[in-house]
Parts: sequence; structure tokens; C-alpha cells
Amino acid sequence: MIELVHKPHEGNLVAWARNRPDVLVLSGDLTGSTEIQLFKDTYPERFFSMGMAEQNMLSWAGGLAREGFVPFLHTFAVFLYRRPLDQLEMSVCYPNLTVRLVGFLPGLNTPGGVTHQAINDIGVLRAIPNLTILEMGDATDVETVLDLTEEIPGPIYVRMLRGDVARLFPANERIRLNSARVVRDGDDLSLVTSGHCTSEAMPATAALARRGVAIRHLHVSTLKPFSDPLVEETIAVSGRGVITMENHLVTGGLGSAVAEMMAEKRIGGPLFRMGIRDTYAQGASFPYLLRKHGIDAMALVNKVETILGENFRLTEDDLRAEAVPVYPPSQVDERQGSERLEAL
Amino acid sequence: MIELVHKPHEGNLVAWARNRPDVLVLSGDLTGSTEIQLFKDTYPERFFSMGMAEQNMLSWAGGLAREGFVPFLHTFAVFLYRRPLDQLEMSVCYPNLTVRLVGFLPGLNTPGGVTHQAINDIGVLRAIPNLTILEMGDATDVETVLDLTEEIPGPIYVRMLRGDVARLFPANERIRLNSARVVRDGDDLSLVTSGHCTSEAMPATAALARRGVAIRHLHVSTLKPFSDPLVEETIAVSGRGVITMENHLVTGGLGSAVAEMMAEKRIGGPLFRMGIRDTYAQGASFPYLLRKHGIDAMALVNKVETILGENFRLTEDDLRAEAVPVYPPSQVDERQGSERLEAL
Amino acid sequence: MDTEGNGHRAVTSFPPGRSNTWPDQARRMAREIRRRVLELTLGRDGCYLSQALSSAEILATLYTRSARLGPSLGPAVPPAFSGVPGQAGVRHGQGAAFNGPQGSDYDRLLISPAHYAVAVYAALVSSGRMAPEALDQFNTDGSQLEMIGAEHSPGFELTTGSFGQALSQAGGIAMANSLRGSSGRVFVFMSDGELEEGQTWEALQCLGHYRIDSVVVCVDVNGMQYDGATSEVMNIEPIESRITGFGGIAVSVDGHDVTAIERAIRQTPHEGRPLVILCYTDSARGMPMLAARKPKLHFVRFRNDREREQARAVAENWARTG
Amino acid sequence: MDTEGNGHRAVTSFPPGRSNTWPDQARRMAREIRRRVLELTLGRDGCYLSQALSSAEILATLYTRSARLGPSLGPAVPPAFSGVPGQAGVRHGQGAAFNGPQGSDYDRLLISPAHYAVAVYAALVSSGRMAPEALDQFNTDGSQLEMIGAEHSPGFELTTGSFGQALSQAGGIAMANSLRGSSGRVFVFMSDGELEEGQTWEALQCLGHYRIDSVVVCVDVNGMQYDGATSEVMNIEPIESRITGFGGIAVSVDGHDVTAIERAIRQTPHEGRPLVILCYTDSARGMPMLAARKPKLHFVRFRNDREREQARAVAENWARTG
Ligand SMILES: Cc1ncc(C[n+]2csc(CCOP(=O)(O)OP(=O)(O)O)c2C)c(N)n1
Ligand SMILES: Cc1ncc(C[n+]2csc(CCOP(=O)(O)OP(=O)(O)O)c2C)c(N)n1
Ligand SMILES: [Mg+2]
Ligand SMILES: [Mg+2]
Repeated sequence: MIELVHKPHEGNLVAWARNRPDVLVLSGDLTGSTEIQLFKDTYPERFFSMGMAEQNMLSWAGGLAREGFVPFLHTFAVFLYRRPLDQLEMSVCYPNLTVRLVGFLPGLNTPGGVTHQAINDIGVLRAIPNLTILEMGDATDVETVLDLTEEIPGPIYVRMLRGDVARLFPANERIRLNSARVVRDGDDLSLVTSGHCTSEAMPATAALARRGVAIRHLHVSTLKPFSDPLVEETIAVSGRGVITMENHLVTGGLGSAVAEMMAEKRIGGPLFRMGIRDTYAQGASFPYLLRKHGIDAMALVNKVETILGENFRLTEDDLRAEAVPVYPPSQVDERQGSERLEAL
Repeated sequence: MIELVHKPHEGNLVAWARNRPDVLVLSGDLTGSTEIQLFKDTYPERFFSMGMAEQNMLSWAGGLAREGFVPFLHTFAVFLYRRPLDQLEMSVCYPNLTVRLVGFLPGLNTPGGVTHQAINDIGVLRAIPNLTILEMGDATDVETVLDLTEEIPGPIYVRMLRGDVARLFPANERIRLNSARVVRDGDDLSLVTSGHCTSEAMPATAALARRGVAIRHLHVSTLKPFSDPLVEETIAVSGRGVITMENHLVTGGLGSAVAEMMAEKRIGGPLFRMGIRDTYAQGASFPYLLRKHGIDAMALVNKVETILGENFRLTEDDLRAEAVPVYPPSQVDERQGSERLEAL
Repeated sequence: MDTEGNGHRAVTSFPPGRSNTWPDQARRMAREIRRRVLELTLGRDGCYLSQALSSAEILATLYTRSARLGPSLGPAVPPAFSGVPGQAGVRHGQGAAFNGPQGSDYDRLLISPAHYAVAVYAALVSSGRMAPEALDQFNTDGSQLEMIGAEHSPGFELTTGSFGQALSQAGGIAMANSLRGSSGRVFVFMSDGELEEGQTWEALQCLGHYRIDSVVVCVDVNGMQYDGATSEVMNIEPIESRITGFGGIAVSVDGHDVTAIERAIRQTPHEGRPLVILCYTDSARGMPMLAARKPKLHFVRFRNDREREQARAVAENWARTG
Repeated sequence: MDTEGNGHRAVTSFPPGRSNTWPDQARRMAREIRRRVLELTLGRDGCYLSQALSSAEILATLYTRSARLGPSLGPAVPPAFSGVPGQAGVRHGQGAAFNGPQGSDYDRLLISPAHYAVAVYAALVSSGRMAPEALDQFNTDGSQLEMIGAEHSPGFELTTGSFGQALSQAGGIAMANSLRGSSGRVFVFMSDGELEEGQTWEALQCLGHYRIDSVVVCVDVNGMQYDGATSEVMNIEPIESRITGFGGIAVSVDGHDVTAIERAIRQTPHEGRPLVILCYTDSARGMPMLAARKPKLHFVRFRNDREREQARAVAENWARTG
């Protein structure tokens, strides 16, 4: 039974910032939706409301960072890289300032529709020099990422998770820069996942293992830099191929990063990229969209079947039986069903 | 002796728009620097000054396009994708509108320094659904691209050249969507170049040919979509490897597109990506920056030498002797030396 | 200008025998908007209710009287989402069909703050442009009635969930109208939080520069945004002088007074300038039980059975007096 | 506030025996700025000359009197460009060294429109912060004296060639100052074209919201931008009421009158609000031969020998009266 951690970022940020007086939080008028209300209540003098004016927020943060403060910007991911890209590049990334961008609602994981879906953030941001890109996949990632930021003087983008977050990895095995985690070993295929797709993939690989398919599965949390020897090695010994799976377009993100490594090192392959296939999406519940865009557990099973030319006759029930019981079943609808509204 | 065409876009646009009354031009306060003064003078009623307010310009263009007009936005490339990325995505690309973005000063080709260098435009824009990305490499590309746009109902980004532009390809062999041009044939190595790098590579491949190195060289002008069978075939028969060379970061642009194709198709390789290596640049003359960042003719020679483990003892003079004499020697300094100021 | 208002309105949803002066119709419509959104708030355990409470009269005035809109061209019950623009056969702006045909005889109505969608859907129902049962689709998987509306959503024409982009697009549409010699006006409904976005001012500046007076903006100045009161989160006052400085004509009205809104739109001279009606509103209007929660009313969920009962009583009362 | 001005100024470049009242110094500095940029315009066959002509007194007033700047910490002749921030040992904002040390006793001077760089470099020379021969590097490969200044360029601290971003950054710096209890002011030099960018208004709105009065903006209102007159390209007037509406205090002055600029900065009450000095200027000031080309003066190249001779005569005259 896997632990479910309630709002790991919220409390962690407050505890971590306690003895770090230079840490400031800037809010883009989404305080309640980005888990910084507690920070605001605890350190009101270090919390700054920037309203709905993201260009100004980004450049302003650059000014604060030039003076030695460490601003943590909290808003939805789309409002950190789309609205203020020029400011992010020229006021923050070019000068290589210690600014932390905490972006919520990764990929299709939002009730908000196309304007709120950060489906190309990694692609856009991997093309920006000086920026480090981290993506959270579980509660341990979230709880330990703030410590990791201290190793990185330049700007960092954190693709953040909120609400109840499953713990997939031991609480004491902290996230490390440019270091993937081994989720499962095997030599038939290699699988590299990031963010939510890691938990999506776990029941699929488990069910496939029962059918005799041994998959080496890595969870990647650093999208830039992307030079982890473990990833390279995993790709190199990839058996029948390498699958990448991400809550993002197939272009520009994890899949492209792996492709670059494969092509330059001439290792492994062929590559099968799972993700959103170069399209915008509608607004709907996360599970619905994951299924529609082919990045849920069953889609992974189908992909493996196609690659291997087999049919394992796995059903949704088989997958559910394997599923790390992240959510108490009774709560599944409550949490993810589109019937239950959440404020954004 | 290769023809040098003076401002091919300027006159072409005016001629092409004559019988297309729906074609409008929007200027981001850089009329003189983006070759639309003649359009303004010729069709004042179809020219709109949008001042220095790029966000508004992008969304405004979306409104015009919804009503059936075909706005051609002219400004520097950075001001089409960095300042107004959210507007480009939500007001133009999501609705798949017939808006044409004509972006000047590609890559390092600007006297303007880091804020004017569009070194990551292709990387950012390849992650945007519905958008077609074209890059101009010579005068024929420039002269025929407007016709090509008519085949594409959705939004198009054109990485444009200005001023005196060399004609590398016959004037009657027009640019085609998703179709590379064969510049040279050979089976020792494959080389794929785009934009200015094509003319940069030509003397290098010619000089190397004299040393017995046969390079298959493609000029690519469509960066998205990227599924040209000719490119695939060229990669597949790549001898000792595939080199990509672009006036852009190595991440996200041509090099990444080729990597994705290689990894997914498991063809060719290894891949050697020449381009700006994940860094911002200073302001200086184009030749100086090309040399500094290793994307000029000599850098290509050096790369080939490294791949083949040979030293061909080629000098700058050897390359100059091969050089398509694009610029009358006397004018070289005039045109590109940083001593001669140009307005931006 | 057609000062007699909209001859094409479908008002058949109003019981016969009731007063059919337009202000009465509009007030009934406002009540129905509130009721339907309140019912959804109860049924779905949370909704953008306060936005309906603050904007009901603005939307009702626009739909009933001020905007010349023809009869809906959309189906009474919208079909499932069919794809994003660019996919086979899918065109941009399909939600506009519910606002009727486009052309020189008609105005346009563009919704900017996309989280007001539920209020817009309710307005479509209460103006007979959509069947009441369509609201059952609201925010369900595969429906076009998304929680944050986009251009396929009924009553929408633009994709404006990233705020502050509609006014510029309206400018492009208005400019196109004038290039084509079309006389229709372009109404833009905005929220006050959107006034914080720099793009809003770029747009107004450009409308003023081109002397475009066919754009009429109605702002729901409910004085709040996600985090609380705009005055606390990021002050936007004095809005009137900001707008005047940027080339618009601003009029402040009681945003719950349909005749005041209508009059401001119809009577304010604004030749050569865009007209901006600042509708000052109360985000708990009609539901005093919510007043204590102001200005934190961005998303309303009732907290306990007592609240839910109270709310249900309000809805029933509105239904009776509807 | 130190109403006596800047005790740290290096004015040694001015010949002894001349009047040393600050206005006279400032006027001499303005003349020298014009002359040096004119000489570069002749030497390089083109330059951002009109910007020097319009802004000379503004920069001279800031450097001579209004901004408390310590002696330059930069070398008289800047070394070659050493790398972009993030590369080994390269830090952000290195060009600020030429404006002296930072800290509570000092003000900051931030340049926003980066194409004014040549005027800034000339101001550094004429205030003894940089050697005259440093200008030979201007816009040569490998030099920090880039045509469009960036944060490594002498006198610069921010990378602002994409316009409209400096004021927000100044806000962050000023907020940091106040968090640290530092009393230094933050001067921001802007161009009028930058007033068209939405971000400028987001920044002012935020400064007003946080009642930050340590930011003082001087705008060179030369009435023109790249394409021509702002009134034609994209109108920005009435600037004063735009600024007031967004929470600033605006004062309009003759931008060629050093005492008027200085007085406006020193005497205008602006408690709790950023102060914006609108310096109305003439982009051909001092060179009537250019007046006929207004408002198309964004980049000046002399057209023929006659013009070049005339210009040379102007430069020589300025050198004599320097
Ligand atoms: C550009 C942008 N930034 C942030 C958001 C997130 N957001 C959604 S609603 C909202 C509050 C906006 O204010 P307003 O529309 O006045 O809210 P209300 O009156 O409904 O509370 C914000 C910040 C957004 N949709 N778009
Ligand atoms: C965001 C942005 N858009 C466009 C440009 C290109 N540009 C450079 S100078 C200029 C004119 C700006 O007006 P202003 O600074 O007042 O010009 P001047 O008075 O010097 O003519 C423009 C549009 C830019 N540098 N930044
Ligand atoms: Mg509001
Ligand atoms: Mg100007």
C-alpha cells in the first residue's frame, strides 16, 4: 500500500524556508491553487502578491535575485513560460539569476482546458540556456527538491505536483540532479518516464512482467541537463527498443532528449515516443485525457504489444489489480472525476 | 559566379500581394528593417503600424485572420516568439488561423546582441501544434516562399533573410513544403544544413571533395513538419555519420529533428550536431560569432576531420577559393564587418 | 444605430403573460442565470457562482437588448467535442453559432474571462439559445461546455482562458469589419482582474490609436480576483482615468441595473474611441449568505448541509419568481 | 535626502578654471556627449546619434547631480568581453561597476532602451568614468561596448535590448532595497517608445501598489520611435494622465534644461508613489541640419560629403566650446 501525502509542497516550503530569510514567495494571483497560503500566513513579510501580470512578475523576480534574494514564483506552469517567455529569458535566464519557477498543472493535469495545459513547457524551456528543468514524479521528489535547488545557482523550473501526491520512492532517497531512479529492471525493453507517467507506467510494467515481459524502467526528474550515465546505459541495453512516456508533447521533451542521446551516441533503439502527438487538447478530466491521448497504463501495454507483436490480453481489471493503490478507491471519483469541480 | 539578389522579400511581397486584397501587413515598429516600406508606400490601406506592443499585435492578427484577412506580421524574430508566445499560441496557433509570421535576424545574424538573437526560435516553435516552420536559405527560397504559404491554411513562421541574399538554387526551382534540396552528393558522410549554414557549408564540402571526402549535403527549409523521405533516406545512407549545422542552438532545432528521426527509425548515425552549444551569445558581427560558436565553414572542415580522424590541412584561403563568390570581395567588409554600422 | 434593440431575440422561454418590456425580461434572465448556476453549484458541489451573481445583469442586458444578435444557429443540445481546430473539418470559433449569424446586420459578443463560462451557458439557456438540459453536460468529459470555456464552447468565439487576450482580438475583428465596410459592433465582456494584464492596455492603446469606436467593452468590476480584493492583490483603480488616458471613454454604472447598463451603452458619445462600461457589481448579489466570504469568493463551494439547505431555498425562490 | 547632490563625482575631466557650478558642468557634459557620439557617427558612418542629441541633458543631469553615484570601479579602458553570465566566473550586471559601488549610500542608475548605449558610453567618458579611447572599441567584435548595450556593457546593469523590462527589474531591486533597509534610490532611464509596451504599465501598477517611491524614472520623450513620430506609429499621449492613473506621479519638463530636470527630481513630492519625469526633448537638438529629417531620425547616417562636412564643423565647434 503506497502512502499518499497531502500537499507535500505546502508544508515543505514553509519548513524549508524557516531559516532561509532570503527566500521569498511571489504569487501570480493563484495562492490557494499553488499551495502557498500557508507560506503567506507564516511569513507574510516574505510573501508578495504580484496580481495577474506575469511579465512584470518575472522581471521583478530578476531584480530581487540580483540583490541576493531567492524568489520562488508560484503560478500555473503556462503562466510562467508562455505569457512571460521574453522576461524569463532576458530578465532571468540570460543573467543566470537564482530564481525558482514553481509551475503547477503539468501537461493535461488540469481542469482548465487548453489555456491551462502546459503541454509544451519542457520543449520550450529546454531551448533556454542556463535554465535547469526538474519535473516532480512523486511525494519524495516534491519533498526533497527544495534541498536540491541549493546546489544550482542558476534559474530552475520545477514542474510541480499538488494536492494528494503518491509516494513512489522511499522518503529518504532524495531527488538528485541529473540522476534517474530505477523503478524496475529487465532486458526486453527499456522504458523512461517522467512526472505522472511514472505512476501510470508502474501497473503496466508489473502486469507485463507476469506475462513474461521484463522492462527496465527509469524515472527521470531532470530534463535539463540531460546527460545521466544511467539513462545512457539503459538506452544502450534496450533490447527490443526504448519507450519514452511523458505528460507532454512528444516533441521537445523527454522523448526528444532521449532521441538526441541515442542519435549522438548511436546507442539502442528504435525509439517509441509516447506523449501528446503534436496537438492541443480539450478540457476534461485527467484520466479521460490520458486515455484519449494514449498516455495511460493501458496505452503503454498496447505499445509494448505492438513492439513485441504479441497480445497479452490484459484488461483494465488486470491493471487495476497491479495498481499501486494510490488513491483509496472510494476517493478516486472525488479526486479525479470531472463531476467533482475543483477551483483551478 | 553566384547571383546576389537585393532585398528579394521587399519587392516580392509587393508583387505577390497585388491581386491578393486580403493580404495585410502588420509592422512592429521596424518597417525599414523588415523590408516593408515599399509595401507601405504601395498599399498604404493594407499596411498597419502596430507600434512596439507585440502581444497586442499577435492577438490582433488573430482577430483579422478570423475575419478572412491574411495578416503578414513583420518584425524581428525574437519579438514574434519571445515577447508574445502566449498570444501566438492561444490567439493564433490553437485556432489554426491563417497568420504569417515573418521573423528577421535569424540566430546570430544581427548587430543587436543577445536580446535580438533568435537562437532558440525553432526549438520553441517546434513545440507548438498547428504551426508550420520555414527557414529561408537563399534568394530563391525567399522569392518563392509566399506562393508556398498558400498551400498552408494554418499559421506559418518564416525565418526570413533580408538585404542582399545569395541565390544558391535556380530561380525556377521553388521552395517546396517538407522537401529538402540536394546540394551535393556523396557517400562518406551526410550533412543536413538550414538557413545561412547552407552557404557556409558549400565551400567546405567543395574543398573536402578535393581531398577525396564525398559528402551528401541537403538543404532543409521546412523545420516543421519534418518527415521528408529525402532526409530520411540521406540519414539512412550516412556512411560515417550525419552532421547537422544550423544557426541556432543545437537543442530543439534541426539537429533535434534529425535526432528524432534517426532514433525513431533507427537509421544512420552517429549524429554530430553543429550549432550554438546551449549558451547565449554576445553582440558582434555575424562572421565573428559564427567562428566563435563553431558554425562557419572552417568549423565544418574541422568537424569532418575529427569524425574521419584525418587532417586535410585546409586553410582559410583554400575555403575562400571554393567560396561561392557571394559578395564581391570589396564589399565584404562593408556588408558584414562590425565597423560598418547598420541601423537594426 | 438601432436604438430599438434587437429584433431577433428569442424570448420564447419567458412565460406569456409576464411583462415583456425588455428590462423586465432582462431582470428575469438575470434571475434565471443566477438560479441555474446556483443549481449547478449545488449539484456539482462547487462552481464559479459568484461570477454569475456579479455578471447576471450585464450578460442579460447584452443578450436581451444591447447586442444585436440573431437567433442561435447552434443545436439546442450541443454535440460532443469534435476536435481542436486544425483537425479534420474543425474550424475556429464554432461556439459563436449560439450567438447567431455574423454579418453587417449583427453585433458580436466576445467573452474574455473564460471562467465565466457557466454564467454564459446559463445566459444561453435563459435566452432560449440552448436547451436547459444542455447544462447537464457542464464540465463533463467530452462535452463542449467546458468549465473554462474555449472557442468551441457555446457562446464563446475565442479561446481566452489565458486572460487579457480577447480585447486585442476584438480589435482585429473590428478593424476587419471596418475594412469590409461592415457596421456591426464588437462587444467584449471582461473581468476586472484582466485589467492588470499589460496586454489589455496595449489593446486599448491600439483601439484608441486607430479610433475604433465599434468596440464596446463591459467590465464586471466585482472588485475581486482569485486571491481576494483587487485593492489588496494588485490595485487597478482609478480604472476610469486609466481608460481615459489610454484613449477610451469610460462610464461607471451600477452593474446590477439593467437600464443603467443599457443607457450607458446606448447614450454615451464615444466617437472615435472605444467605449468601456465599468459595471461595478457585488459578487454576492442575491445571496447575502455569501457576503461574509467576500472578497474570497472566486470559487464557491457550500461548506455544510446548513449552507446547502439555505442555498437550495434561494434557488427555489428564484425558480418560483422566475 | 542629500539635496547637495553627489559628493563622489569625478569631474576631473573638466578643465580647471571653468565654472564649476553643477549646471555648468552638466551642460558641458551634455555637449561632450553630443560631440563624442557625433564623432562616432562620422567615424563609423552611422550611429544612434539622435538619441544622444535628445538625451544628453538627461544623462548629464543624472550623472552630474541627481543620482548619487560613487567613483567608477571599472577600468578606464574596459577589457574584452569575457563571457555570458553562467560561464565560469562571469556574473550578472558587471557593467554597473562604472556607476560606482552599490550600497545604502548610493543610488542606482539603470538604462532601459539599450540602443542609447552610445550616449551612455559617452556620458561615462565625459564624467571621467571611462577613458576617451575606450570609445574606439564601440561596436567592434569582442568588445563589451556593444551597439545595443547589455549588462556587461559599461554603465549598464541590466540586459534591456528587448524593451520595457527594466522598470519591473528596478521594482524588484527597489523592493529588495527596502527589505534590506537600504535607502538608495533607483533611477531608470527610459525611452518614450517603451511606453507602448504593456509591461511598462504592469510595472508602474505594481510600483504604485507597493507604494515604492524610491524609483525615479526619467523618460526621453523625443516623440519618435523607429518608424517615425509616436503620434503616427502608436500614440502614447496623454502620458501624464496614463502615469497618474497607474499610480505614479508625473512631471513634464523641458528635457534640455538641466536645472528643470534636477528640480523636478528633487522637489516633486511623491510619497508612496514612483516619480516619473517626462523629459520632452528634440531629437535634433544642437544639430539643426537634422531637423528636416525628423521624425525619421532613429538611426543617423550622413548622406553625402556636404552633410559630413557640416557635421564635422558642428563637432569641432563643440570641441572648442567644450
Ligand atoms: C494570464 C492569466 N493569468 C492567470 C490566470 C489564472 N486566473 C484565473 S481566474 C483569475 C482571477 C482573475 O481575476 P477576475 O477575472 O477578476 O476574477 P474573479 O472576479 O472571477 O474572482 C486568475 C488569476 C489566467 N487565467 N490567465
Ligand atoms: C520589445 C521590443 N520590440 C521591438 C524592438 C525594436 N526596436 C528597437 S528601437 C525601437 C524604437 C523604440 O522607440 P524609442 O526607444 O522611443 O526609439 P527612438 O526614440 O530612439 O527612435 C524598436 C521598436 C525592441 N528593441 N524591443
Ligand atoms: Mg473580478
Ligand atoms: Mg523615442
